[in-house]
Amino acid sequence: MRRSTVATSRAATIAGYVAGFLLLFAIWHLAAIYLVRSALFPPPWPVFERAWLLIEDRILQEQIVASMRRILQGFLIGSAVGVPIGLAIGSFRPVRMLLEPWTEFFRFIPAVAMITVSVIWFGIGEESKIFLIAYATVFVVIISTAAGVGAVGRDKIRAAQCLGASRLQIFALVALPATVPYILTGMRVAMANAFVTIVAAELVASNDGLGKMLWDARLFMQIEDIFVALISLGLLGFLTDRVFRLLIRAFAGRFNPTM
Amino acid sequence: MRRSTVATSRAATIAGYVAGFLLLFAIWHLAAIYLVRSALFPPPWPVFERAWLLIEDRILQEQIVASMRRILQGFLIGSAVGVPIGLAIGSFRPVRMLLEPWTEFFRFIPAVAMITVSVIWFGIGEESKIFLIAYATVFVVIISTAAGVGAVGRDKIRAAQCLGASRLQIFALVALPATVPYILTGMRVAMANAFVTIVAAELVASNDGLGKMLWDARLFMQIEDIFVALISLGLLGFLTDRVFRLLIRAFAGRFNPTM
Amino acid sequence: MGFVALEGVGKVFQGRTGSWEAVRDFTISLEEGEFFCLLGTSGCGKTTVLNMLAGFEAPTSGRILLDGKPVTGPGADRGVVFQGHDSLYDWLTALDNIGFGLRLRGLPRSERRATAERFLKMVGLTGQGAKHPSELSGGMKQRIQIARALANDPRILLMDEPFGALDAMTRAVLQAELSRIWAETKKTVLFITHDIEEACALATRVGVMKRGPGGTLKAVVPVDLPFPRERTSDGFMRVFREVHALIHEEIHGGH
Amino acid sequence: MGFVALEGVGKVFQGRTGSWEAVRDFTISLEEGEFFCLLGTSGCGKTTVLNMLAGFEAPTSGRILLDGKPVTGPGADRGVVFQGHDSLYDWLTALDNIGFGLRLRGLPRSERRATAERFLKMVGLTGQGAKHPSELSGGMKQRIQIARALANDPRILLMDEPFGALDAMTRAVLQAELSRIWAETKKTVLFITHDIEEACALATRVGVMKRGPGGTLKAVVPVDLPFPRERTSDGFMRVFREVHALIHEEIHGGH
Amino acid sequence: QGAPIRMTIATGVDPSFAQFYVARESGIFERNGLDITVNTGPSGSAMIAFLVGNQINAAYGAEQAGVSAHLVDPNVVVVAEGVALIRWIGIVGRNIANMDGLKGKRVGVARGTGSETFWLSVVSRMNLNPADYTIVNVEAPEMVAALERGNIDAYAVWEPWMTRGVRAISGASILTTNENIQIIRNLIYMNKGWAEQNAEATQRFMRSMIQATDLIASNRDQAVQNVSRFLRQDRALVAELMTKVDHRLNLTSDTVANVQLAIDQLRGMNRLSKEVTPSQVIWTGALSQVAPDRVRI
Ligand SMILES: Nc1ncnc2c1ncn2[C@@H]1O[C@H](COP(=O)(O)OP(=O)(O)OP(=O)(O)O)[C@@H](O)[C@H]1O
Ligand SMILES: Nc1ncnc2c1ncn2[C@@H]1O[C@H](COP(=O)(O)OP(=O)(O)OP(=O)(O)O)[C@@H](O)[C@H]1O
Ligand SMILES: [Mg+2]
Ligand SMILES: [Mg+2]
Repeated sequence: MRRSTVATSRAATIAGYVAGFLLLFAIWHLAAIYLVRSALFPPPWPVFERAWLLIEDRILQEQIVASMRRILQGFLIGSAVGVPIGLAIGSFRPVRMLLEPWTEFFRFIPAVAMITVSVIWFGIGEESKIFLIAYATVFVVIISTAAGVGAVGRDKIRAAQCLGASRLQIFALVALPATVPYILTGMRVAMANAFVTIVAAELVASNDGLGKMLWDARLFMQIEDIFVALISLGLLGFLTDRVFRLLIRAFAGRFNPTM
Repeated sequence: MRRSTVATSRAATIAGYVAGFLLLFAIWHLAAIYLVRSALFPPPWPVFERAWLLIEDRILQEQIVASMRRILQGFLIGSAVGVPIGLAIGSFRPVRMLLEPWTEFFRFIPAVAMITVSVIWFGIGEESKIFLIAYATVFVVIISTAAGVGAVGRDKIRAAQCLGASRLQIFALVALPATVPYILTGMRVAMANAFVTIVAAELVASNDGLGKMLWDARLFMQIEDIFVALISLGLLGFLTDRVFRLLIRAFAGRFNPTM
Repeated sequence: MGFVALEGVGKVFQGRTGSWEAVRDFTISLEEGEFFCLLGTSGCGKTTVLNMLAGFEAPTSGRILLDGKPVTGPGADRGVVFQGHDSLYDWLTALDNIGFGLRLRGLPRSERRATAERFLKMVGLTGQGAKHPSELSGGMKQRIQIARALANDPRILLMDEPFGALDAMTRAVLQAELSRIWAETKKTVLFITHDIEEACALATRVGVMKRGPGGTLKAVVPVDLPFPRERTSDGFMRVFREVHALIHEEIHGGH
Repeated sequence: MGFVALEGVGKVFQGRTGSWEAVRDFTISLEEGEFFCLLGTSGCGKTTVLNMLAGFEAPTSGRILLDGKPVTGPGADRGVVFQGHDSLYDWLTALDNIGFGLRLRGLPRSERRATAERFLKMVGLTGQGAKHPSELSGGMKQRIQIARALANDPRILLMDEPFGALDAMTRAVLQAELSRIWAETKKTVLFITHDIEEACALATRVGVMKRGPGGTLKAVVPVDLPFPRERTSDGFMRVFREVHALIHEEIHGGH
Repeated sequence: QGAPIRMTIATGVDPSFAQFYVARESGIFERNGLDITVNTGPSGSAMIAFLVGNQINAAYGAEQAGVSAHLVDPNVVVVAEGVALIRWIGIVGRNIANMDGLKGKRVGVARGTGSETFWLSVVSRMNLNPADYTIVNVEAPEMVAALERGNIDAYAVWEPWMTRGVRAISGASILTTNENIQIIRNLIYMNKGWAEQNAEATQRFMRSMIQATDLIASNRDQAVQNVSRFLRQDRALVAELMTKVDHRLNLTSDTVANVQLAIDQLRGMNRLSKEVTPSQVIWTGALSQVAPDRVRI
């Protein structure tokens, strides 16, 4: 319950992560050897071997770069669209009344079901994949941002009103900064959506990427490849999240994000 | 920016929703007729006709009941598991160090990629579908809950400590209630994940459900059916979210959730 | 009719646990340039009156006029010092908090800074402008709030126990400053306090409220003494005793 | 060595804007049953000292002993009344807030309720126990905090300007109550206030701090007067003047 | 020849679609003055839909998907038969000796795919009573998991799941393949409207397909190499899989019969929104322009 003392060194954190992952892999190993014993559930070692091979052939790197580019582009676009909409929904009642049916409707429609529509609009190139990822990102950011606006301290807004703030100024200078922690939490949650959706996005006419690798491996029952793709997604997500947190701490520390 | 006056009647809200949806369908109609004009993007009318037919034959209702049962079960299990884990991660540093690598790893691995694993563990029955939905729900709830714990006012925890609260009591009597708004926001976001994942879950050995309907329709290019399934998901999600909010207002109003 | 007029104002809160009549039939008229102090027991409805005049909450009965026009919402003409410190912006430094109103008006950075520094000095926090609210003590936060309201130069100042968390000396210094600013700029001031001496030293009139529920104005005592006031003078003592008696009566009438 | 001992305690904050030495070389020893009042200008480090004694923050130098054992964290033996109202639980009624400590100890609901009602009465809020903190006035919140700390019956009471937002009469009533409880239960009290009269009326010793940065204990004035104290007595006046002079000196030494 | 003509084609990822891969990897497209982007999806059939919006110019997939797409947009037509899948689909059972042993058991079928089509054919050809079997709808990758767990006793599936499943699960064996039941064909599709407007491109494309088919027949090693490079699969696996299929490029009465069968099966599943005939679905125009002798209807 005690807040971490700043003194707890970074080293301890990293040691904790390493321990956590080692434990994860140890449990996986034991599960695969003693518990599950399925031809479809390989132990970690062959998977690592396979990953190493793919890395040596520079195949894995290619897929990672292809997928990460799509994920980041979609994620950034989704966030850039979501934050102002969320702020507007949280701040202005007419906007909320008009837009909420839309957001609250579309956010329940899976990206995978939007593939066809996105191809019709954006073709089978990169655009449609990025659209799908942005689509999966935007609603989480909207809902978190709007919730954050609702949580802005009453007196903060009142004080701004008495200082002569226009609605727009309250929006930009009070609601936005006060909502930053919510926005960032929302973006962290949304980032997982972006990663999850890459698999659906690369179901469409894609010639590279981790999702594509996963689908191909499924088709050919290359169990090790499936797990290589899964673990790559998991680790990349983990790392992206860490980098995101570091950036937050470096640039938005004064907004007191609680992460 | 002004908080809604309680006086703003429910009727106005509903009118707003209806207007929002009508606008949505109007835009869809115009888009389908003038903008997109693709055989894969039908205007709303034939879709409604098809939906009516499916309702008359009681087919749509069956699929909805099947899917909703899975969604709700998975969602509730995921939330029930996620809240205590999130509280523990947010409250206890060792737990955070140990579990975070796990949650931050798995939350980036898409449910659709876990299908095979879930079948290995749970077979092809309902269990594996519910597992997938719970899986898609749990991480969002965890991350929101943990973020909420981090945001609990410092003095609230200090006061409890001085009143002699054990760690467990602070956890249950301070961190938990103070985190309720975050938990509920997390659950609302997670609910969308549950809806989105039903489509992946019903890719596994399923004989009914909206996801199944969607896959079949895709396979046979029954465009209207695809849209009926999509709109059903969207509307059901919207309604579930409204019911969830009403329940919150009725039972958890004193926790001041900001939604 | 005065510059500020509250006419039969009442406020009933609808809580989860039933309704509560916080203020009943509150009537007062303030001239422009008046310094009105409002006293009353804890929970009698002082903050509620201030909130309605500020435009934060609508009265459930009666009406509030400002310069003859009904109050419909908050505005830059009425600067507010809040009870409690939630109104400070955690993400801004003390200096930026003070200069926030000027920023809203689009003043250039350097001008903003100069004014903010001036008010920072006035509240005795020179050199601490770079701290964020979470790094300030309770009294320091309160002083930043006061500086923020003053820096914005409103026509009317609404202050809710602004000097409550301050030690006697800092308090005396700020009282003198406020009195000076008021005399120079002829602002209209509504000042809530629990300190009778403070009220008598600053006010042109002192209002005492009846205890709640249904708190209302019980009596208004004019303070016709020249500034700066000598706290040991006979006139001061007389007013002090009068106000003191009113409050004492109020408490013992109901306790 | 006393019951509570602070030995050369110092605290340096590492802020984003550099470090700030809030407290330097603070040494004091309190006997069991003592009522110690701490005075000082705003921002001199009073709350910081209290926080360290409560165990919320570790000193960066020196050590703090309680009954001979070093303080490592907060505990139920030290009840705290916080400056500000953030420590109240928004989701509980006033009554449940007061009874929170008892609930932690597993007392049955009826007993809890009876005790909470007793303390609610003590702070003059009978009948308002069903309100939530958001429905209370500033002074009412502060009183709930006091009642909560007292209801938990700690050995040591740490109070940070507990009567700051209260009107004179409510304040006097609570002062008398606190004094009575202290005399009956022989609690050890550390009491932060800005009101010299209040300090002289309640304390067995009054400590005055130097202004910051590096706030430290400047002088300790023993108050050897019988209870209840006559505020117009010669002894009281003498102590009052002594403390007043100390504080006055402190301010004008640096201003 | 001027600048190469740009085209986008799409299909699934298995060796049965070899012409697309070979034509690209061996430079046949280039030599014919085409600049082709080959897109792939999880199955050839899934990509046929993209012909509807002219997102792609040619696709390669199964008959049922083609007919379904034609129902939505009559411009989607078969231009040639590309491959006959000789021993591509089969039934794998666990601890079951032969087809008679399958009676009363649970059979995994991937509904709406070749797996289901095949099962329906098995039922009709072997005169089985559908009531004797419990059909469980499962996707291919999960069939193996389900068989392993004992959720099902057998499954109807295509390669490589047949071979791999038998290798992975002890006691599993192939009960029958499609060789003596029904030859499945994958067809090449184009958007007729587009093809007529872009006659030159269509001719070059059809010519490329013929050359690729010839290369597969004449130089098996190079074809295997091209396919394995495109699919990033090991050569042995590709070589083994390619023995189970027979690439060709023509339109014959077999093609017509298979399309008719697909139409009948769709009607049986209540998935035929309106009546069509094979002659509407098959368009001989593209192939007859470059190789009239290959059109034998
Ligand atoms: N939002 C609210 N909902 C319900 N009751 C409220 C609300 N705000 C205030 N009250 C009640 O109204 C009464 C007056 O409150 P107010 O804050 O105006 O008192 P005050 O005079 O400012 O007291 P203090 O000196 O303690 O700040 C109190 O009894 C309080 O409980
Ligand atoms: N978390 C912190 N980070 C940095 N500086 C701090 C922090 N907390 C307090 N300070 C600084 O330490 C000094 C002492 O603060 P403290 O709160 O102890 O004062 P105080 O004596 O209680 O004042 P007041 O009477 O106004 O409440 C102040 O200058 C303040 O800015
Ligand atoms: Mg008040
Ligand atoms: Mg303090």
